[in-house]
Amino acid sequence: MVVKMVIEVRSQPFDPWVELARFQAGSHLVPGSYGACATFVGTMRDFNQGEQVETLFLEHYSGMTEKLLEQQAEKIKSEKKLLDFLVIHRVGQIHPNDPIVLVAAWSAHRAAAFDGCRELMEYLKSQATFWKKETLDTEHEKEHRWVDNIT
Amino acid sequence: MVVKMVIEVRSQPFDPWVELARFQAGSHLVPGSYGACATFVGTMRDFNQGEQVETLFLEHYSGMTEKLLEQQAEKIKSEKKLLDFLVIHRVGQIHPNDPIVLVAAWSAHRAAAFDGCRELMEYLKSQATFWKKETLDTEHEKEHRWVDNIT
Amino acid sequence: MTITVRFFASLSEQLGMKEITVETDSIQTLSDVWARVTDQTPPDSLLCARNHAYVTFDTAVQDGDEVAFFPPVNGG
Amino acid sequence: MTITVRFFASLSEQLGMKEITVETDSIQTLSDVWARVTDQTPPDSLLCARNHAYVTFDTAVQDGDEVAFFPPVNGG
Repeated sequence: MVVKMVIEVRSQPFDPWVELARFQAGSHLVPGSYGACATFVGTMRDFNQGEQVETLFLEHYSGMTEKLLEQQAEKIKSEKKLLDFLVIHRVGQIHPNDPIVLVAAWSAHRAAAFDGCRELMEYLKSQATFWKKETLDTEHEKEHRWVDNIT
Repeated sequence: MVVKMVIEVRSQPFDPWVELARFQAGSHLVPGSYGACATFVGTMRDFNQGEQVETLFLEHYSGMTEKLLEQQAEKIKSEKKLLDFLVIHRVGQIHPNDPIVLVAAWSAHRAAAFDGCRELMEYLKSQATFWKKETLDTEHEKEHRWVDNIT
Repeated sequence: MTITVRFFASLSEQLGMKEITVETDSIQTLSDVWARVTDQTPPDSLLCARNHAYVTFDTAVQDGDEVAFFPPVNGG
Repeated sequence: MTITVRFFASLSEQLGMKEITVETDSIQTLSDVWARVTDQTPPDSLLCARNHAYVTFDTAVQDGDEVAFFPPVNGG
């Protein structure tokens, strides 16, 4: 059986806890084999850089984004002897409190799971080809701005 | 409104993803306030130190365990400006693939969530008053052993 | 004074005791409590607590205290 | 040769282009591609890719390549 990590860019809302339950119940992970799962969920806040944010538009470079994340996940998985990775990232129009990203790493032991999850998340933030445009909730009219820093 | 972290020792099986969904849907976290949630789930493996493990008995010092975890969670929460913590730990008879521990930390930003979750988990492993006794699946008879190292 | 003494995990099995109440005025520290309840030399790795907080063996005890002795922990 | 050139996010808005196809034999590197499609000086923070992999501006292009220019990323 060839087990493949799941790296997915999705334009519809998702519930990270439902996705994790579904993934663990699937054929990916052998019951009893993993002792550790570290996850990170990034959620849209309604404030950024001191301003009230109404919506967020997330653009990505389809094809390149997935390829980069798959390559990096494979690299980290082999370096740290991880058992599996699940990555889901939203694109398109996003509202406050929507989950934006889920990264989960499974391993026999906890250090590898913690390290693997965080490393992939830092890579995603700094390298994966996503861009954010915020619509601000100003008094008079809608203001749009591309986010120009890594938060 | 006084928001209180949840630190719980439980003798019945739990599903970490269901607990996380329930906690987030409750009154603890203000929607839009948190950008980051880092979690760790420790699950019972069916092997340890080279041996097949059939069941695990988890003993704890009721009262002291909860007090230590609450104090440490409060300390980390205030140091790292976390928004909330959820900790659930199983005790009693445990079977392979059962979740043993869930630690989740919410924050506005990801570094605090990652650091807070890991720090509390390391404290739990090294200081919280839990002890594990394994029943090994040997050929002839059941063998019992207290685990004498931190895995 | 009255001290409640508790033992956990492998230590509890080795000593054959889970909980014992000591009534005496001749003890001052947790070391005295240990010596009062067992003849055994304390294991090198022994840990102890007073009223649900980690303490050292030379910590003083008071009437009504709950004292505990246990091996290194390993939850999670 | 034929090169597909793509632009993303704020850069795409500034240049008013999302995708453009360049047909010429007079270009060798990604810098040449940039100069061919716009008069603007490349922003200091400009990033580029060739066939879905990050590359430097002096990387050579070949017939059929997909080349992309974009600002710093910030997903998650």
